[in-house]
Amino acid sequence: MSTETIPTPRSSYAPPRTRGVNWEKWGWMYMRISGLFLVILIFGHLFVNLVAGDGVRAIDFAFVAGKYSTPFWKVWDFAMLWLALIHGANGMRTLVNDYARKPLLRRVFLVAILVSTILLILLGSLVITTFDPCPAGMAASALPSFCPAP
Amino acid sequence: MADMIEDGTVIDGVHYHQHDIVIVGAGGAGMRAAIEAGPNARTAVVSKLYPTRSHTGAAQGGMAAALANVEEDNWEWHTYDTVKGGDYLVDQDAAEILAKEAIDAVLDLENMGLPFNRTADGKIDQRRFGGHTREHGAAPVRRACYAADRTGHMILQTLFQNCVKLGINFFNEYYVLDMVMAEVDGKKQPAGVVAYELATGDLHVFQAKAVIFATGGFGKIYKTTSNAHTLTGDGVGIIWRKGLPLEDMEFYQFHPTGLAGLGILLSEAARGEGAILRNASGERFMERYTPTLKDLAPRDIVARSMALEIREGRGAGPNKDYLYLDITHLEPAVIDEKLPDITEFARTYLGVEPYTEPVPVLPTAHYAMGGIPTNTNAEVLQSNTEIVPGLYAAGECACVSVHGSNRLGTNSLLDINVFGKRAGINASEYVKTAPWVPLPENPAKGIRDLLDQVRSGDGTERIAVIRKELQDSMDRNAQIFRTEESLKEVTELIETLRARYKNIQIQDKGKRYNTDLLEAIELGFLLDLAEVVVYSARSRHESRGGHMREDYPKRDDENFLVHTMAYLTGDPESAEAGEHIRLDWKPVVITNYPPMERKY
Amino acid sequence: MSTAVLEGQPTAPAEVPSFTATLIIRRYDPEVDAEPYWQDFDVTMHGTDRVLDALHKIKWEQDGSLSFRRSCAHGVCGSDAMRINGRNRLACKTLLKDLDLSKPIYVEAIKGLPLEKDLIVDMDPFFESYKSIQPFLIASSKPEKERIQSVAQRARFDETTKCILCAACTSSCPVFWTDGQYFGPAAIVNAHRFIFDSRDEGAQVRLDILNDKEGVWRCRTTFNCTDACPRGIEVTKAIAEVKAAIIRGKA
Amino acid sequence: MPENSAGTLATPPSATPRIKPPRRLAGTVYRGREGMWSWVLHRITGTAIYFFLLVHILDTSLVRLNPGAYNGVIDTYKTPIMGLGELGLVIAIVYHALNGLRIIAIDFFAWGPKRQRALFIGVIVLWVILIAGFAPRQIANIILEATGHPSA
Ligand SMILES: Cc1cc2nc3c(=O)[nH]c(=O)nc-3n(C[C@H](O)[C@H](O)[C@H](O)COP(=O)(O)OP(=O)(O)OC[C@H]3O[C@@H](n4cnc5c(N)ncnc54)[C@H](O)[C@@H]3O)c2cc1C
Ligand code: HEM
Ligand code: SF4
Ligand code: F3S
Ligand code: FES
Repeated sequence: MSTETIPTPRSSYAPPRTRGVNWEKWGWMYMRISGLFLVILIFGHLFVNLVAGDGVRAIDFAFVAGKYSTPFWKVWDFAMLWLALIHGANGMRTLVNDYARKPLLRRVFLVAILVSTILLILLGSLVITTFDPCPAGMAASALPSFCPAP
Repeated sequence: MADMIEDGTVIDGVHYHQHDIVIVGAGGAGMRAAIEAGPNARTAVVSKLYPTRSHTGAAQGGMAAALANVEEDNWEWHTYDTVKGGDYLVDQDAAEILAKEAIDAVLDLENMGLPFNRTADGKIDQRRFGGHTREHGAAPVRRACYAADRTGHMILQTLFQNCVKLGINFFNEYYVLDMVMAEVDGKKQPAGVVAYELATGDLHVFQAKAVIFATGGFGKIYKTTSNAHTLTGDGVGIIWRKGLPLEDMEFYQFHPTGLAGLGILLSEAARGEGAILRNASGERFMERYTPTLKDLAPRDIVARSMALEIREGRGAGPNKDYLYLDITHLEPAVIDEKLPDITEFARTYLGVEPYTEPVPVLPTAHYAMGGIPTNTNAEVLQSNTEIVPGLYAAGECACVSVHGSNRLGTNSLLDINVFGKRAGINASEYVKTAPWVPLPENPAKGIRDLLDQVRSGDGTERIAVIRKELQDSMDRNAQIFRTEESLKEVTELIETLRARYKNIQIQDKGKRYNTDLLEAIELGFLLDLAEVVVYSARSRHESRGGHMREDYPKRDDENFLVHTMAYLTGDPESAEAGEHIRLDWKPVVITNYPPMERKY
Repeated sequence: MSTAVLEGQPTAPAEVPSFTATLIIRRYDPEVDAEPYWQDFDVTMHGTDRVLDALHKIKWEQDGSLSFRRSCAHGVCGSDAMRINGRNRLACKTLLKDLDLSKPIYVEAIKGLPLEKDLIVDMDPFFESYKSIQPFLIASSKPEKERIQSVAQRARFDETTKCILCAACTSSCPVFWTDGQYFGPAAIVNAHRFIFDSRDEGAQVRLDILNDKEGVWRCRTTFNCTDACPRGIEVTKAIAEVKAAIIRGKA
Repeated sequence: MPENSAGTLATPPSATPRIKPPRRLAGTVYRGREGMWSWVLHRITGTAIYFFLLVHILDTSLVRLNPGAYNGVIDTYKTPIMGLGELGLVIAIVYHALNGLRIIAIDFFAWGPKRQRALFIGVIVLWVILIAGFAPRQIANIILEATGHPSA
């Protein structure tokens, strides 16, 4: 054996665990609680939209407008929008944390998820709260039956 | 003189380290010592295995201590049982210490967090074990503290946990291959050890004021053994090669209940919980041999009785060559609670369902009663009376001697804790005042030469072949029953194997994780130790404890109530054992219990 | 009959029909190989032989450079966790007769820890993770005798005391494979062992540690750990109990 | 009984293998069991649903901005291809939802982890039943739509 020794094959231990806000516990709780609600919300949604009546064939503007004429479905969709988007976004965050190894890439993805989630929640909320079932300029045939004739 | 070389220096590829105390081996004894030494002195533990891989973890049944938690008991009875169990070859002063300090040893472990099984009122539960009795042999007593059937596992884990807590400095997968000795005032003293780093193939010299050996047993001189592949007696071998004596090497314990054909141990705890040994016709044969203790007689007696049953044709199976351990009469709930692991071994390895079928068993090589002689302070002896300053040994590699010619079950886990602790305390005391022993020039040279020689060897012999021949022959000739004839046969074989060992070739010439190389070195130790075992056995013309000479079937207190001390002298390379082994005798310390006939 | 009664072995294994097993082992020696590669070996084995016996046979009779860790050979020391036919096992606890021998047996190192040579990986990250959960009894009082603990309290954490730190679980966990930062099931199992020990006072400390980003919440209940554990520990259940303890704020 | 157990020593390799050899890759694919594959599916379905949801919110928003355009987009939902896609989406959601409930059971009930395999089988059975109920209807609707039903 000479003075020359092969470099130690033992890799040093991974860098210290990153600290920061502990999203994990609340995220974890949230996934489960929202999941429970989502089962009801989504299954109800799917049932009304795809199964009851004529299924997907029945969907059009008038169908939506008809649903939104009562606050019931507005609240329903509103809750579904928030719960599902945040649930999905948090889930995607987990995925990104798992698989995006490069810190920069990870950042980019996480920001993208965050921004798109906020935008979509705002957009969706706006649509639901300000929905006008009888917008001007639509052919009467495309409007729900309760709209006053234009 | 190289004298002192600063910690962290690398000279000529050899790394130098400096610690007050270096502990060789991270089993129960080594870590128990580290827990005492670590907080008091700069301590390093050098182990060829990750600490939790040590074979202490395989111990199952329990650890003896006269806590008297479940029935009346006291340390004096425990001492008596230990002395009698060891067939009066036990040093009685040491046995007293063992039994007395047992209680604190168990409580220490409990305080460190060991999860012992509990009694209904929340105290440490105790169970029966072979040879442990009340009132000097009147009836079995519940003395073994236990954690299901993984007591050793829990001891090893608990000690490791506490080492983590104390931040003990471990060097894992470093094989210590040599001890460096130097003369101080005309006396030989340890200056450190030389270790081989498995990961890189680098050599390390650990300079130390005190060295504690805790390298465990050497069961791999036998083929059928409960011992791990790594129990090759390196520590004992190193001491031997330094010309220091080895004590009572002929006494090797065969545990009655190894899984037939495999040697995997089924703890005596099974019999402690009521399991029964049966022969082919289902007879509870131990009633014939030891009417009082029956299946719970000491191991030497049970193993011998089993061998006789087989010899007399009452063995079971197609070749009538094994016996049964029967626990079918125990409640499955009890089995699951108290013996979960060993029942699983039977299921996994033999495909036998212990709830409903008896398990095929055979005696298996288990425990070395002999080893590095120490006094009760765990200081290593260089003669019958004189110690080597700064050198300590504890655990199975040491011989205090608390086990005499036959160890009682549960006394070894006790031994490693009591004497491991003593070694740690005494070494820390010693290094407070002791000066550094200067390192000789080029301390790693001897080992480097040896390694180079093995690595570059281009002989025709394979180590696996030599090892197998050794182990087969040891099983055949130096097992429970021995005769001059059988011992002579194995002596001659060892002689040729030693010669053939010089002509080996290994295939892995690399540096990283070269286990091929280390197996070759380990085989060297095995050959050395087997030779000492057989040589000592040939010279003891009596039968006592684990050493049963058919040609000398009686115990002979007149001539052999003495410890064997074997020394390496002359030319270690000489062929015949007699040319390089010198035997001497050391008196047995007897305090309260004069030798009597041993009846159970 | 000769003096040696227990002549060699119980002959039972010798009568067992022998059979040929093909092992395909993922080899790697960083000193010479750029990349790991697969190598085939044929060995003749017997009824009760284990994968470890086959590996030994290869090492001792065919290729001495094959490197792997082992010690106890009966599943109690945790040295030889490896991936056998795609699942983490202890080589010494996997009987050949339980494998499909009409096809080759694939043997490779466990995944997620740095590969050092052949079947050997660097265990240091694994033990670092173990150490970081403070795996020792934390108790302020030192009683004169033993601490009292009822049978039921003792039973509460019995299961997780069985761990032999073999890393079969942690290296089977898909979350651990992703970046190796997750504490991993083994560390959580060992935290569980103390969190639910009635004598221990450090539960909150450990729960805080495991409440970390890389702590229990990363577990996605894939049960690979539970399936892999050679000690039969219900690892996922232990993790679930730790999660619940964190949420309730106390063990 | 004794002979029987002696025989066990001599058991030849059993005919029914427990672990079959895997495919040979750079490293083999981990042969996880129900738990792992259920998670893989859960991940895949979750991601798929997420991306669908993004699009779905966007298109539904048209309802506010431009009802005409909304009807246009929705019409594409009624084409056979989108119809089948929608079927796939429902399959994914139903699996994700059922398995999500399984995960919740594992997390919050003491019996959960022990019964996870049974729960998984339950998830699969329920999944198949629900899809078997939904798929014919959806396919019928698609066919009707494709053959030019007047309701459009
Ligand atoms: C299956 C089995 C069951 C048992 N059951 C019981 C029981 O119920 N009760 C009881 O009292 N006793 C029992 N025993 C006996 C008892 O477990 C052992 O005697 C005892 O554990 C030995 O402990 P140790 O610390 O001396 O050695 P070990 O635990 O064997 O440790 C040896 C250490 O030395 C290290 N080492 C070895 N060589 C080197 C080297 N060259 N360089 C560096 N390090 C080295 C190893 O890495 C290891 O860490 C049992 C033994 C076995 C095998
Ligand atoms: C229908 C009811 C739903 C239930 C019961 C449910 C349940 C769950 C649960 C419990 C988890 C956590 C899994 C874990 O921690 O291992 C989860 C993860 C996830 N969910 Fe849902 N979910 C539902 C709907 C949705 C929807 C609508 C989306 C899409 C927007 C979605 C996307 C995700 C994603 C991306 C993950 C992360 C997957 C992972 O980390 O592996 N889920 N879901
Ligand atoms: S929990 Fe099981 S698999 Fe994991 S390290 Fe411990 S014994 Fe091994
Ligand atoms: S494998 Fe991993 S994801 Fe959880 S259940 Fe086990 S820790
Ligand atoms: S060799 Fe000890 S667990 Fe396999």
